[in-house]
Amino acid sequence: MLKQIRVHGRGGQGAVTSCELLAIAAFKDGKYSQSFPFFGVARRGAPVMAFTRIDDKFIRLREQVTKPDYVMVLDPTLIDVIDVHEGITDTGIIIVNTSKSPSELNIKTKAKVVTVDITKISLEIIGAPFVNTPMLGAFAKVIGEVSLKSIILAIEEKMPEKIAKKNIDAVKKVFEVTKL
Amino acid sequence: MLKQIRVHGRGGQGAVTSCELLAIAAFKDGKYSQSFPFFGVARRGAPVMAFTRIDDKFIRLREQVTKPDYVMVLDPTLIDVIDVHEGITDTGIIIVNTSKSPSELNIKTKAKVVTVDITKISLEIIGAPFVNTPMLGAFAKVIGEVSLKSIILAIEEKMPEKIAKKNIDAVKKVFEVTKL
Amino acid sequence: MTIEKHSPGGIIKDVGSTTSNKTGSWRTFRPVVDTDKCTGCGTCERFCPDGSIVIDKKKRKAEVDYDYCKGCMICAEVCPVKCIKKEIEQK
Amino acid sequence: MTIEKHSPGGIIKDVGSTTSNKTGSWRTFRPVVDTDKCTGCGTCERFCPDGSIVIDKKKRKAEVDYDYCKGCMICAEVCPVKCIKKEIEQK
Amino acid sequence: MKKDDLIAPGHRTCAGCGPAIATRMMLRATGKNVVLCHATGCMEVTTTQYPTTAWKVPWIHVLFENANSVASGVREALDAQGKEDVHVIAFGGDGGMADIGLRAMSGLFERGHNILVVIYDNEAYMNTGIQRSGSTPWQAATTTTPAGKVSKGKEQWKKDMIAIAVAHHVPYAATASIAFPFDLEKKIKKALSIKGPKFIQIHTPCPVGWYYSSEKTVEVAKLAVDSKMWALYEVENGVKKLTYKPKETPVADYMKLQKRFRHLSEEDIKEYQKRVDENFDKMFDGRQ
Amino acid sequence: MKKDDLIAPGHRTCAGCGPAIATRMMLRATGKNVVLCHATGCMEVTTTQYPTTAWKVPWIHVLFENANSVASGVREALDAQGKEDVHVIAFGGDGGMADIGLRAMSGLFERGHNILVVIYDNEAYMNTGIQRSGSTPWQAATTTTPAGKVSKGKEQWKKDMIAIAVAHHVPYAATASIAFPFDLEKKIKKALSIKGPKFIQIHTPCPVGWYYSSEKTVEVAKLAVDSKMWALYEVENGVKKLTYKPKETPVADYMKLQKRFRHLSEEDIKEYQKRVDENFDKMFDGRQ
Amino acid sequence: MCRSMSCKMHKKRNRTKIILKIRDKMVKKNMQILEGSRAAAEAVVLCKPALTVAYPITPQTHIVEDIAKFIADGKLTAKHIEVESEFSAMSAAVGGSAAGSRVFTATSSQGLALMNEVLFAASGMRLPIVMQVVNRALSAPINIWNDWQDSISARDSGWLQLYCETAQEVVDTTIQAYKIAEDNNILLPIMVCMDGFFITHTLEPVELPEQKNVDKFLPKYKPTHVFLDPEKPMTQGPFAFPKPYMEMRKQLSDAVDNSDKMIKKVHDEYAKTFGRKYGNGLIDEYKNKDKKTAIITMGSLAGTVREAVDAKDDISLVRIRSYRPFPKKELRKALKNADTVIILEKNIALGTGAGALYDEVRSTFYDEDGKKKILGVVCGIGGSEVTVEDVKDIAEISKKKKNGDIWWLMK
Amino acid sequence: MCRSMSCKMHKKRNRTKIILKIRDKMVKKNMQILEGSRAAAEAVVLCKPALTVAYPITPQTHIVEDIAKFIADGKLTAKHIEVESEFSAMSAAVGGSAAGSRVFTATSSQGLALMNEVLFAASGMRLPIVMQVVNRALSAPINIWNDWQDSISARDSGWLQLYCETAQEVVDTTIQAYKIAEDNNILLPIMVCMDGFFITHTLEPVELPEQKNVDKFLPKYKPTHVFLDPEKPMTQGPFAFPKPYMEMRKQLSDAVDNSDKMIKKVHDEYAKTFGRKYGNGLIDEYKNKDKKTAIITMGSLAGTVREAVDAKDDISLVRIRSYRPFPKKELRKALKNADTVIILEKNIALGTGAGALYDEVRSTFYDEDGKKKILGVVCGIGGSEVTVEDVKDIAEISKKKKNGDIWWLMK
Ligand SMILES: Cc1ncc(C[n+]2csc(CCOP(=O)(O)OP(=O)(O)O)c2C)c(N)n1
Ligand SMILES: Cc1ncc(C[n+]2csc(CCOP(=O)(O)OP(=O)(O)O)c2C)c(N)n1
Ligand code: SF4
Ligand code: SF4
Ligand code: SF4
Ligand code: SF4
Ligand code: SF4
Ligand code: SF4
Ligand SMILES: [Mg+2]
Ligand SMILES: [Mg+2]
Repeated sequence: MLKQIRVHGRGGQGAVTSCELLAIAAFKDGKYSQSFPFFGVARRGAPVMAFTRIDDKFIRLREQVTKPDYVMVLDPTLIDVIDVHEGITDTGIIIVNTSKSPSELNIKTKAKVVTVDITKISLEIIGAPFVNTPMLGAFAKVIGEVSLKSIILAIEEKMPEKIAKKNIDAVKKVFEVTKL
Repeated sequence: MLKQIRVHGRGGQGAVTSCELLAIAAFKDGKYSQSFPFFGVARRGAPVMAFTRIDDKFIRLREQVTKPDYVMVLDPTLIDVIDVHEGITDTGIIIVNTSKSPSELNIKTKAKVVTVDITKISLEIIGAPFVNTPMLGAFAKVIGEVSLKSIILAIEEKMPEKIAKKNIDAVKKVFEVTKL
Repeated sequence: MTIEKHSPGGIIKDVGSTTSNKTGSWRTFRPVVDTDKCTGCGTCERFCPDGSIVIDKKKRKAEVDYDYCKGCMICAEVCPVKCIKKEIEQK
Repeated sequence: MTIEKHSPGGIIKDVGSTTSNKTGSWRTFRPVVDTDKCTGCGTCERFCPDGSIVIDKKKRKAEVDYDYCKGCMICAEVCPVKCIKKEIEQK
Repeated sequence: MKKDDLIAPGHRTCAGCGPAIATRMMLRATGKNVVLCHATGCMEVTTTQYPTTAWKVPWIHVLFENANSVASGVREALDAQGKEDVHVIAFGGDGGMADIGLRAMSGLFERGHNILVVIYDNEAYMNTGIQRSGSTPWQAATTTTPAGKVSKGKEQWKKDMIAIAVAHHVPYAATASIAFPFDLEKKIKKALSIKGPKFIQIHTPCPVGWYYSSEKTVEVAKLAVDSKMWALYEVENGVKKLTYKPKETPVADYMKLQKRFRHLSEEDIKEYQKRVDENFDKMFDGRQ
Repeated sequence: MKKDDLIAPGHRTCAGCGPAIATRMMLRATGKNVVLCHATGCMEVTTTQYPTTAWKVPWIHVLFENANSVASGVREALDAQGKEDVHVIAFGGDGGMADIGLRAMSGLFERGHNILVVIYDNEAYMNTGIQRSGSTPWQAATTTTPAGKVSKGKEQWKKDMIAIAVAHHVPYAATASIAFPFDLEKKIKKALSIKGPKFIQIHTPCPVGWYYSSEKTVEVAKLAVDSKMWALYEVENGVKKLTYKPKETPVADYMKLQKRFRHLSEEDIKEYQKRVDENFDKMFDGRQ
Repeated sequence: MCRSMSCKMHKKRNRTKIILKIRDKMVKKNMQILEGSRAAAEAVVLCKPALTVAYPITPQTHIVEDIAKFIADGKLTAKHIEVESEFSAMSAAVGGSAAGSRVFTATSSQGLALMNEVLFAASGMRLPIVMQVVNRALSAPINIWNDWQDSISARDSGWLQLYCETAQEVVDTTIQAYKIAEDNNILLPIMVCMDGFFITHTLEPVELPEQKNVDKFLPKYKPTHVFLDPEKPMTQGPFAFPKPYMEMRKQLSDAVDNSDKMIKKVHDEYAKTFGRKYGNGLIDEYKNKDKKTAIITMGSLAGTVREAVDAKDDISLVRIRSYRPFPKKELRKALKNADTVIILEKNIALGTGAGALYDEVRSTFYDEDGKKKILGVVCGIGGSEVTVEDVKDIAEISKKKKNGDIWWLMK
Repeated sequence: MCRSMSCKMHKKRNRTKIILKIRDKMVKKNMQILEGSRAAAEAVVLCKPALTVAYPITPQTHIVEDIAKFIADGKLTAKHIEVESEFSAMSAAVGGSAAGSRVFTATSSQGLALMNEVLFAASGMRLPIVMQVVNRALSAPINIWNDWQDSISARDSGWLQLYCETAQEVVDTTIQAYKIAEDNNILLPIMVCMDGFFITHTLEPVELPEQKNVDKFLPKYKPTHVFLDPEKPMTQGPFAFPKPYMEMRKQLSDAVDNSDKMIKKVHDEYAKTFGRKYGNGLIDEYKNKDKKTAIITMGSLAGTVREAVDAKDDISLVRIRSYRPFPKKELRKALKNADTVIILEKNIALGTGAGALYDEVRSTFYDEDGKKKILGVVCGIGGSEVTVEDVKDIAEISKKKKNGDIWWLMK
């Protein structure tokens, strides 16, 4: 069945890469997938979005995702700036990179909100606050549409070895610590 | 009735001006007229043509003159190069600037051929071999579609005074000496 | 569906109207002026790409306009007395 | 009405084919070389815009190709021994 | 909020944008009595997203390559209306002005319109994502001159626009840098005081395209000047004059801040230093 | 009929055409191993009227303004085919090359293609009937810069294309004249021996556009050089060198042959002489 | 045709003839024989643009040379820019118009093709620029003669396009064009199209309206819309997101479509003031009552068709004067009774098998009752002549053709 | 719709589904998830051009950046020119092609508009250049998003235009394009059009054919026509007088019109070799048997329409793949049974009241028996979204519309 994912980040934070890796991983899981950025003109620092669709058959839809099943938020400061939950299905899940707990976040939605402090993990393992890839560990854990194995494969395929390794470690760690 | 005139010359010899003056003169005579060059790309020295049409009503035709009633040839050397009589009506008239007599010219046509040594007159009166305007004197004389008076008016209108004067003198002289 | 009536050719008469776009939200770092140290020299003001610093003429102190400051931290770098601190933006 | 079949894009394979266009007919003046005086120096050949002078290598004399000579009379002007005469073209 | 700036905040340039700094400085020098004709590029796209605009001076953008000819039309129209006192500036990036817009600029110079041409030079096509321009320095990596197995970044030396302007015998041409605001503003003012076509090229580092972190913009700009990668000078009626004597810091200091040069080896940089020195010496061979 | 010329007679240039002389001289120097990329203009229109062509070397015309970029494509394609030895020449009039074609030429120079750019300079748009070009000399009358009640011919000085080429730091740039065939051919050969972009501008009087009688073409060309209206020099790697020392004949001698200058008074010509002298001195200020 | 001198029809015709002759005389008084280009340039002088911009190209050159001369002689007081390319010509025109001046430019063929990108910008920016377009074929191969490919291929650009039959119409249309373009409900650029050589290089009788009457008809330009002015700063030419972009395109599209009314209105007004009219301003019919075969064409070719119509009882002419906006409504009305419609056009919409008008005309009649035979003839390409005989032949040939047939007039 | 599991139809469908699933698995094996731009660039590598030329413009940039990178990394051995403008891009492509090399370039929007004059020259000179055109709206106002105005407005240029629905189709069509273009009976340049962002910036599954198979399908380029070569001098791009000019235009026109057969042939051959096809190569029908309402569209919007067709029993899709040549014959056949035809198009033929396809489609059916209701919808201008819901709505709305109605999908 068609699943739609939206990722919020800031220009330069790699939201597009999150979505791309997710699409590649889903494909490796034997599904069809698609990924694209919000077609904007945002400069570094400005809020941006990217999307992934996953389905059993070739995806012909090309409209923006307005009713996501899942949302990932790479930067918690965005929550005050935009409605990250906009259009999400009631049964949806929102994963936020933050040290806060879901209840501390002011997200008005019936969807489930999950938080995990990915920045901390990234700083520890990667040595820099690159959260876009590690975030996928949380996705694999709480949403499961895409397997951890495939995510790791996708990362290996797309990144230079050294960087891949650190990112995979971070993904694994995030997978480990994230809980519904 | 529609009358069509073709003038042959060489690039730089002013065939276009002949036709223009003729059209202006005819208009002054109370007729409608039109004049245009052969739409070519000829460089100085190359054979060129220009046309005039004269009629009682506004001329809507814009095709080239292929069946002229009258032809004027500014440069006798052209006769060996092109068929100056091409398409001329059997009752037509061809005026050639040359010192030769019509019979000496090798023009195969039923039309009447008239010759007059305009170059000589021009050299005498204008002081240069400008024959395009003086040629109109011959036209007025043997063809008469356009009055000498109007030709003179047209020249006065279009040329700086000094040059006009000499040209008018030449036109008159040519008018005088030309005969059918 | 109603079409908004735009001025022909899309002319914008409301000049300087990007102020409706609060780029302060882009900030990940926050420049904080230590007003004690600040000499009001205006260097930071001069170099700020976003026109987000005003020198209070009376107090002779720099003031950051957080509505627009994008947190590039150029001001901190250029301040001759190094009185602008880089903080992580918290909201 | 039959349409001629042109090579696609109007490519001309027959190079140098303007020779079919005898520009000699444009001439009002005719350069005539005084072969007695001509030294065969080749100056006229060099400056002729129309490549209408050949220096006969054996005779060491300039020869005008009247098929193409347009009668500009540059050759006459540049000839160091002034051995080219300007005549009025008569046909 | 700043009230006296002629460009409002809220525009969408990246944090730390060099061209944005240049624009503010330029407008400080021009005052209000000016019409700006702007080429497509970063500064244009980020400042006017309908229905908002950052500009407080009359401003027009038509296309990428024609700011100079639009300015020519504006200039003559204003003159026809008796508004000779209004300044007209053709403004754009290195791509829009020095590459695709060069014919139009040359035409403007040749015709001698009373226009100031200003290039903000961030040394690549930034608006479209960091592609090479003629103004990109030798061996800098861009997305279209990537450092790869068989290549080392851009193969050609930076296009010498000031020389090209001078070759048009404009009465005034100058370089400037955002790191030297007084010099910059003085040059703009001086240019505007001269009648005829004049030219100023401002070096404006771009954190995103040159890959350095945003707070370094002014430092990078200053190092460019001090390392002689970018000389500050002016040419008035053909007479060249350095307006700042560089400190001659090694180009390596400048380069190491920016990832666009990181593929260069020590060896490469040594060679680079040599060429920069030679180039500078040739430009200012005692005939300032 | 001449068999060894690489341009055949029978083409349709006017009698006494300067550009036609330049073309013959140029081809004598290039030899057969060349591809010519020609801009629209007199020499193009008169030499190729389908189905005939005067050319005996591979020759292409595309448009008016793009001979330089067509040449860029031809060059790289030939190189890709391993034909590095074939010369590529971008050829055209002052209008097609120095005005409307300038962006393309600048691009060619900047990218550094191994191409020789040759302008035949007849100082106006002749093919369309003698309109002003950037290359038209100061105060010359053309149909678009007529001498009239409120005007005295072209207002601007002649565009300095060699300076513009040199500003692009091409390895070789030179001027030439049809009155100096050996100098001309030597420069073409020299240029072709150098790898990279090079530039030659040939002064080619036009009897029709300059209004003098056809046999004077070479004389007019020579007077231009001797009166310093057109200096013969070359710039190799930035070093300027006069290749012919002008006789310093008065510009009046040059001008009086041509009707395009006939509206100028004695006074005007005196002023003209002054500017020409100054200009020459500035160009060759002992640093040849 | 009736030859009897007592025939009523005949008498009426004769009377009309006489009346026409008298009117003719009166009209002729103010006429002069002018080259089409000169007439075009004189019209520009009458319109008093503050800025003229040009780049030469055959066969437009005489127009801009004349203008340069007029300015040099002080006959026209305008700033004049001799640009270095047509791209800059149109760009400078855009700049001048945006700065609040009345501007003029002219081009042809390659020049128009080169301006292409700027054309779209000019209309998108809603600038009332008037440009005389001298129609000429497009390269390659290079050819300097007349066909309509240049302006036809710019038909999407948002410029109004009016095609003229005579030098006189060029004069009248140029003056009308400014009035149409500058109307605050229109604010669109206009091309005044004329056939290269056939119009530009032909001397024919033209009446130039008097300056004072033109001044009344087309007052001094005082834009009431916003323009570049330091007193009232504004931003022009912004970046637009999908929603406002599409809305502005819709506004533009509506402005172009609805300009037909203004074209007619200005045309009528002009007719009242100056006594000359061209059909209803959008289309121009000739002997088009009860004729079963109608010929649609544009430009100076219409003159040739008129001759053929006079010579042949069974055909009529419907000349399209306003090609953009395309006069679908008018065509439907004018061709209600036609059985056969022949489209004579000097352009090719490559890849559709026909000229551009062909599909547009056929679409126009798609949902009309009753089937017409609509035929397309591609003719006059690259300066090929179309003679009166040709037109008569085409009319004959059309009888044997079946609906939809297209052929080329090749000679 | 039948829901019974024993229904024969259903069984058959299920069987097909299973077969499809198996085929699907096999196909998917060689697939990868690629950005559309990357896929486009990979296709170029497979075609082995000797010369690539480019100038960046959003949203084409990723393609040329990828190519630059491939060359820098030695993956593609080609000369690459980073020109200073699109005018030069196309000019250099013309030069390279005329010199006998296979060339590639890509552009979008303003870039295509800027090349305009050269486009006509390239086709007139009969040069088999392949260009990927990333469709984007045209200024003014400036807008970087997708619509088709850029390539639609170049429809007269003599270039073949193939519009792609997916990244996969871009790959396949690019390879086909060279084969079509270089055929000695065609020798025409081709635009491979793809929707900006929707295709270029979307990652989706793509199968890249193997190099060795492509090499077989599209052998190394060895032009057998004449090209610039000092060994065999020739003249290219001469001046032509009316008669030969018109004849060459006719030849060009015929070549464009007749290229439909070659497009189909190459498409079929490709299908045989690589197992993928797109309708018959000219048009691509979806569930278009016995449907009374058909939607005509192009490009990636077809995907959206497919979704709507699946959701709504009463509509079908006819996608135009080859817009130039325009497939009149195919459309007539495919829409024989349609009562209503809705044209969804992302462009405006300003001054006709509709998009460009509208008049062309209506003209196509002008002389068919039986009246269809043909409606025009202008949508997706400047990146405005067209959703599945929108398409369904349009189908509903169409029922209430009368023949010839045109409306804009504004939101
Ligand atoms: C004719 C045309 N080609 C390409 C583009 C795409 N484009 C827009 S801005 C730009 C680059 C601008 O570079 P530059 O002028 O240096 O300004 P910057 O973005 O670096 O500030 C490009 C290539 C365009 N708008 N128009
Ligand atoms: C885009 C474009 N604009 C204008 C023209 C018309 N045109 C053809 S040749 C020419 C002038 C050529 O001048 P130049 O390059 O100096 O060569 P010349 O004719 O003087 O030899 C012009 C304006 C054209 N062909 N294309
Ligand atoms: S630069 Fe530093 S000292 Fe100067 S005004 Fe700014 S904060 Fe104060
Ligand atoms: S951080 Fe940057 S944007 Fe903010 S005030 Fe400082 S200089 Fe300005
Ligand atoms: S220039 Fe004179 S001497 Fe020399 S070859 Fe010619 S004719 Fe003979
Ligand atoms: S007259 Fe002119 S064309 Fe004839 S040979 Fe002499 S130089 Fe050549
Ligand atoms: S990319 Fe560079 S030039 Fe463009 S807005 Fe960002 S910082 Fe400024
Ligand atoms: S006009 Fe001048 S340049 Fe052109 S062919 Fe004639 S003489 Fe030669
Ligand atoms: Mg830049
Ligand atoms: Mg010239």
